[in-house]
Amino acid sequence: MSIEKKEFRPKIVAFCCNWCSYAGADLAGSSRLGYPADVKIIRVPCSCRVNPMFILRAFEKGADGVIMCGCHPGDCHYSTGNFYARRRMTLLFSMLDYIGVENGRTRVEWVSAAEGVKFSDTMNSFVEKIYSLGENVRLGDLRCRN
Amino acid sequence: MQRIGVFVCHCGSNIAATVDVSKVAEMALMEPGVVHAEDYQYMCSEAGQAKIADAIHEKKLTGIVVCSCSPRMHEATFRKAAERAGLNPYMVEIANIREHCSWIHKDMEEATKKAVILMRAAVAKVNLNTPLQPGESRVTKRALIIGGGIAGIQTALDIADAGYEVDIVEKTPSIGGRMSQLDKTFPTLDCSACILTPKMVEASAHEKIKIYTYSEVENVSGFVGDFTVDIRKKARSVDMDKCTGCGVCQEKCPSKKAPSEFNRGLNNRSAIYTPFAQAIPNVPVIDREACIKFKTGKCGICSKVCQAGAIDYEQKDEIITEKYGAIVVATGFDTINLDKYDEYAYSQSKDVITSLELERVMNAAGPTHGHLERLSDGKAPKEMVFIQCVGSRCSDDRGKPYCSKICCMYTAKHAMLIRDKYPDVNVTVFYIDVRTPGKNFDEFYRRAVEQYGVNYIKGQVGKVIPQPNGKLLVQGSDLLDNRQILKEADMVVLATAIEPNPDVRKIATMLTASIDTNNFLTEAHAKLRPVESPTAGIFLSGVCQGPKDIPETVAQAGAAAVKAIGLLAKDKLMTNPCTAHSDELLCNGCSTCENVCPYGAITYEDKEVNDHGIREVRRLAVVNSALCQGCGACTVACPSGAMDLQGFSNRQIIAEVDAICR
Amino acid sequence: MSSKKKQAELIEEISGVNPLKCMKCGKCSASCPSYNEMDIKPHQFVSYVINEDVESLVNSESLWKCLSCFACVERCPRDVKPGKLIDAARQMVVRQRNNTYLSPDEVPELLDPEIPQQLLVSAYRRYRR
Amino acid sequence: MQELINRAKELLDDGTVARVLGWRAGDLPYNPEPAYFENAESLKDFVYNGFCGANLSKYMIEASKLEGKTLVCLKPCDTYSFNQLIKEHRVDREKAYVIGVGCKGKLDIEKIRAQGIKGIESIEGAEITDEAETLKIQTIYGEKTCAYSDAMLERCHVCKGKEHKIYDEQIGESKETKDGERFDEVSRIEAMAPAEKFAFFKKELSKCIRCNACRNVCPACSCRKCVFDSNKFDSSQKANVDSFEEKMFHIIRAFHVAGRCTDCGECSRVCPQGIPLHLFNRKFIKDIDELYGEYQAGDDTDSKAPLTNYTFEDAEPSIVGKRG
Amino acid sequence: MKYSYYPGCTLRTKAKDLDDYARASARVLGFELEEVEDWQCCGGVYPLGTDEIATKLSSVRALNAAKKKNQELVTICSACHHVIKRVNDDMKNVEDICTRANNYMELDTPYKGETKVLHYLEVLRDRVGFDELKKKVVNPLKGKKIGAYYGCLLLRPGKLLEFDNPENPKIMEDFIRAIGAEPVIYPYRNECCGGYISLKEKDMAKSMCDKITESAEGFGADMLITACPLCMYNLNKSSAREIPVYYFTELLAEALGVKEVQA
Repeated sequence: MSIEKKEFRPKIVAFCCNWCSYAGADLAGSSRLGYPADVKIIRVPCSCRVNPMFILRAFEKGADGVIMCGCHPGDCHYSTGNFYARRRMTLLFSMLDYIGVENGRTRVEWVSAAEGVKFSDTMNSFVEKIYSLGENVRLGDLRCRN
Repeated sequence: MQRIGVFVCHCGSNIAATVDVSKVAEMALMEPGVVHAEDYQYMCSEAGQAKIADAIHEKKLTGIVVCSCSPRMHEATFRKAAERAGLNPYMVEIANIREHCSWIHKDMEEATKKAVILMRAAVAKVNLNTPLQPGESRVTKRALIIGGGIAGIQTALDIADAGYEVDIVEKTPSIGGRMSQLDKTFPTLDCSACILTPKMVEASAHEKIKIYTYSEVENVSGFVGDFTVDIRKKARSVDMDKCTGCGVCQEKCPSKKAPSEFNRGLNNRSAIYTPFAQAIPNVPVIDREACIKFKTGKCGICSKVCQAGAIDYEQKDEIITEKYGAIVVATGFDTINLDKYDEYAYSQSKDVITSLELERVMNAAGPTHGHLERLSDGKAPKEMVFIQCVGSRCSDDRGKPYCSKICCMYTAKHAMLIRDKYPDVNVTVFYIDVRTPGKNFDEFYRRAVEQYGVNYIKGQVGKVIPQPNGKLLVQGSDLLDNRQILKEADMVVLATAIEPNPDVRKIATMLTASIDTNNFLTEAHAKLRPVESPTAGIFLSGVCQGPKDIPETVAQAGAAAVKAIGLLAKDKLMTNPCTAHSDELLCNGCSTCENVCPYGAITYEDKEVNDHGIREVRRLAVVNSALCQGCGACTVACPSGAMDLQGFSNRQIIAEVDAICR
Repeated sequence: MSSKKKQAELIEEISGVNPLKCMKCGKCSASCPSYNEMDIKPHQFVSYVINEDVESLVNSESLWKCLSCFACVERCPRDVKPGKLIDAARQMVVRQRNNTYLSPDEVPELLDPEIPQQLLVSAYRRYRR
Repeated sequence: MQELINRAKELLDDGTVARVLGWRAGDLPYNPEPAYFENAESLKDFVYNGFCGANLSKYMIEASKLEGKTLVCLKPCDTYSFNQLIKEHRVDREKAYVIGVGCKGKLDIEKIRAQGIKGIESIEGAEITDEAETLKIQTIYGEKTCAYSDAMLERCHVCKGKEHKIYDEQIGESKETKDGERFDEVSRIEAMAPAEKFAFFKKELSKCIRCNACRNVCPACSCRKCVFDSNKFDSSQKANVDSFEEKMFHIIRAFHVAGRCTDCGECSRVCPQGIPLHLFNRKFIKDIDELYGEYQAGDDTDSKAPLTNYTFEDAEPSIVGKRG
Repeated sequence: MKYSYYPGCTLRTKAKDLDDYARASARVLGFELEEVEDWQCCGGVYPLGTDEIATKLSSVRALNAAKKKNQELVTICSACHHVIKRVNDDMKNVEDICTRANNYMELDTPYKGETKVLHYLEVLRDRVGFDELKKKVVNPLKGKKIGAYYGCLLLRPGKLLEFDNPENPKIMEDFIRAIGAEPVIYPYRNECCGGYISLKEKDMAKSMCDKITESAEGFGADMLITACPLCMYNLNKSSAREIPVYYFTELLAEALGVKEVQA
């Protein structure tokens, strides 16, 4: 039996703030609230540590979706980090949308340490979205030279 | 090149049941830099830690990856183990293959694949780790307690008894909190005041405790061990030192129309007042909104009658700045606003009251002097209906999604006390579930039913219908008998949901303590660190962390005190070495990073640099690592990439990204 | 998928109600003005859907006694909206079986000179396809 | 121009400035280039005309390190960049003597060529003092004409205004050249379907030869060492032509200057491949204006930049998907 | 001020009074009701299934007509108000319904819930203002004790209609005060009269109406006012009690001194 077409399994990178959503993911885990294995989490001290370069890098290396999770606005462990992150990501996502990259591939969600359910729901819906979008062709393809 | 050892934990079957741990170890050996890999049942056990130590010695490891549970669980354990074996603790990284993998995936192959990727990411990161040295910071040996209720008082007493100074900041004119408003307490029916007032007195007399009443925390800066706090002492208009607490001013005050906060607005108080007779300090305050002198300039009777000359209309708010090593939040709760529950006729009928109001009605010092009577006409009720879960367990935006936890018990208490004191009064309780976990709690509830004949009906009330004759028609359902009930009552008591004190969000923001969607402060770990905030140096006491009754509050207050004492007992603290650092050769001196730093940790200096032979003086960013908390905001703001974060460097994170997307 | 299950899912879809959110507090039944006329009580609707017994639900008298007054919807603390389930069940009856609770023949005898148009219009919409 | 030269001579002579930063005539009538003039005599090569599009602010970074003051000629739009550089502590205000020079729109030789005018020998009407609406161009094929505004750079059609934001003195009149809307082009792209947008940018970006002209000319790209040249981000293969930056260079560059870019348009002007690079920067400016309130980088030297600022009520990133 | 106006089927026929008084009063109060051209009946019941589209289209047409004129859409009948406001909410917030409805309608520009729907009472409260109304009253209805009967359709679902507090409304009471009478607050004023079932379940309707009128009389009301022709019919027909029931617009016209002009 030969496999003609490989099943699409997306690569999804999730940047999670150590103080909220990373703990939220832990809570989702200990509560056994599943979400697809396609999601891989990278721990950062704060959403404001997430450089747009990291997100572009992930796409360039073949990620099909990138999600960033931080503390709810006003609840940042460092007071203001997520406010800066919010502006940075808004502008970055808008730019990606502008150059024709599907907006659904990027997302920001605020998930607190207590929101294991929200974490799992968020990941499930994000993964579902990425499946519906299929493989990320455009971002990986956006280069100067063909 | 690093020499990395990878250790894969089975966590019994927690990991091993869904992740092929030996496969993960096997794959690890194929990663660059990895010279050793093994799996073991419990890596966190002594034997497991010994394996790590042995490997460090035998294989001359320079870096460690432990594939195990969340770093929030055992990162510290493994770092200490590595340190004991002579490795810099910051050369250890954790791949979270339990919470983020084995526990949420069912398919072994899939989970194993993911575990391998997580391991790779950790290895890629460790390849770029560098040894880090934590700095030291001092500890101010004084604690601040925000909130002077039973939680705050107990925590303060416990810390003070251990020999440390404690300040209590209380917003209202007296300490005592909600507990001072209660009449009796379950499940023993002690008089609340009788057990609380001795503690209040003890706190006020304690030489290590300073109490700021009628005061609020205005600003908090600094960090664990070294917080600087501004406290606003609101103008009391009464000199604390001169006042003898004789009470004449309150008697003579002609303005007696202000609703009494202490009696939940059921009766009025004078404009100059102490909230209740046993108030501590026993010094009144002038409510400037209600005071005739402040409103019209005329009056001044209190000043005239005060023998001690303590009245001071000119008094102003005062800001006090103090240093603290630890802060305990004990801000307590209030009942929710019932504006959105008009079907219960709370705003339409005076005879529909909340349970906390009933406490005041039952209390000898309350508006009815302890007589159970209707507030509309003063008549003794014959039929009382209690409605449970008013605003609790609501997933809509009218109420709270959680169980308020205390209502089932205090309703049983109320029902029992009423039946005991007024045997001719019928008591009916509409409930959804009766929840009585706790020592002697269910027995207590059963006594209400069996011994006192309280009528419990399973089913919620749909509407309370005031009748022209002044009675209240309660329309409820009896789910067990499958019938709709129309019951005529004289009084209806609503077991109103409790919520954290609305001010707590502001306080949490000042403290950078995390708070959940219901405004309860989040604990560092739901099970293992229940009285600590994830923010170091902040501790939680009482209902600010979640609904609880008095015994639980007191227990938690003691626990919070012990945690605070543990911190105050240290002379020095190790600081987090994961701080920002600027590369002098790349820094433009543009000040962008300075603008986003929440700690003022970045300053600029003119420094001479040697840039590949060019010597020149440049304006450069300098990070004060004692102030830097390591958020990383500056690293992204920096256009040139000069600013980087130790432990979470650009290259480390990119290496993780690459490993995941490989 | 069994047809029973399909029916239950259909009713969830038409109504947009998730019956699993119900905590069985009975506030709907406590609020219902038609309670005494109903054979299946408002708080029981969710159980019928959960137990996939849509058959009993669509045959129940309650469908025609519900006033669509939304008292249960307004007061439900769990956002379950039992009234919408009844509406959905009624829809299933009028849609699937072309079964009508109101036939044109019986209308004349029900009429009186003051009846507002909207009553007839709404009765038709509620009771007939 | 002569007034400018005379004044420069004066200032050099009385020692107020040690050098003059301006433009020198090039080998062709339309390619003057930025240059330092150390003495009165050398000013004979000084030129200021419609082809002096180059923004001299960035040169002041190096000039700030030199001994003595530098006289710098800044057009109204250049002063925004200069202000921004002051704000970022990249230039020393004390080391600059700013002459705000008049501008009546700068010319784009490509636009002239696009009209079929080749073999250019000389151009008349490009002088800054000249009120002529028409350029007279002598070519090897004879005299050709071209309306001044038809030969203007795109950026001049959406000119930010003829006011100098910072100067020590002003010489020459400026003229309003704005006859278009700054964000029209961006809006047009925003309205495209995703595939269309993608095709558009892919086509444009595929022309890039990574010559770095855009980066070199950009006054906001003033980093001592560009992240693309350091090893701070890339953990591997620098030499790989296919590497990260290759693909993302222009997006990252635009992001790095977001909130700092004054929209001077130099990037597009200098691109040898004619890539409309300003469309990236202007998209960020449009978003910033719409989401966080109007902001013009370089308008002043002390306001908070949009990316180092926030409000509690800021839009959520999901707004991008919502507004479609 | 001009509003688009959706009278609805009953106001064109059986409840002509409600309509006439409303228009006459509007003129006095300085606003104009422009009837939506070719309006179609709203159906009287909000389409129950979430998957129903066709039955929502008549509302969408009226809403779109108002949008084109850039006017707010005013309704008087409680049922029309309920149906149109809820359909409008669907068009605004339920993507699926919006897309499908627009597919049916084939409009030049899709309708996305842009129109604001106002009940006549809301116009009085939010646009005219009860204080302003009070000033225009020439025959204050002094001494009249009036019970407001809201019923169910005006108020619920409260979150969606955003008309008033569904459990303790006050807009009609404020209205009663504005026209110089005394409002009587009684607990059954937001309970359903059973209007929808009054065709077939006469006994049920009677028992419900009796509860309402008994309660209102018990608290001292001399009369009831309503905004709903169905409630009006039902309370008159089904209740054993004699308490008179009026459209609120009739009392409004009376207070403004334009009742006789109409009649």
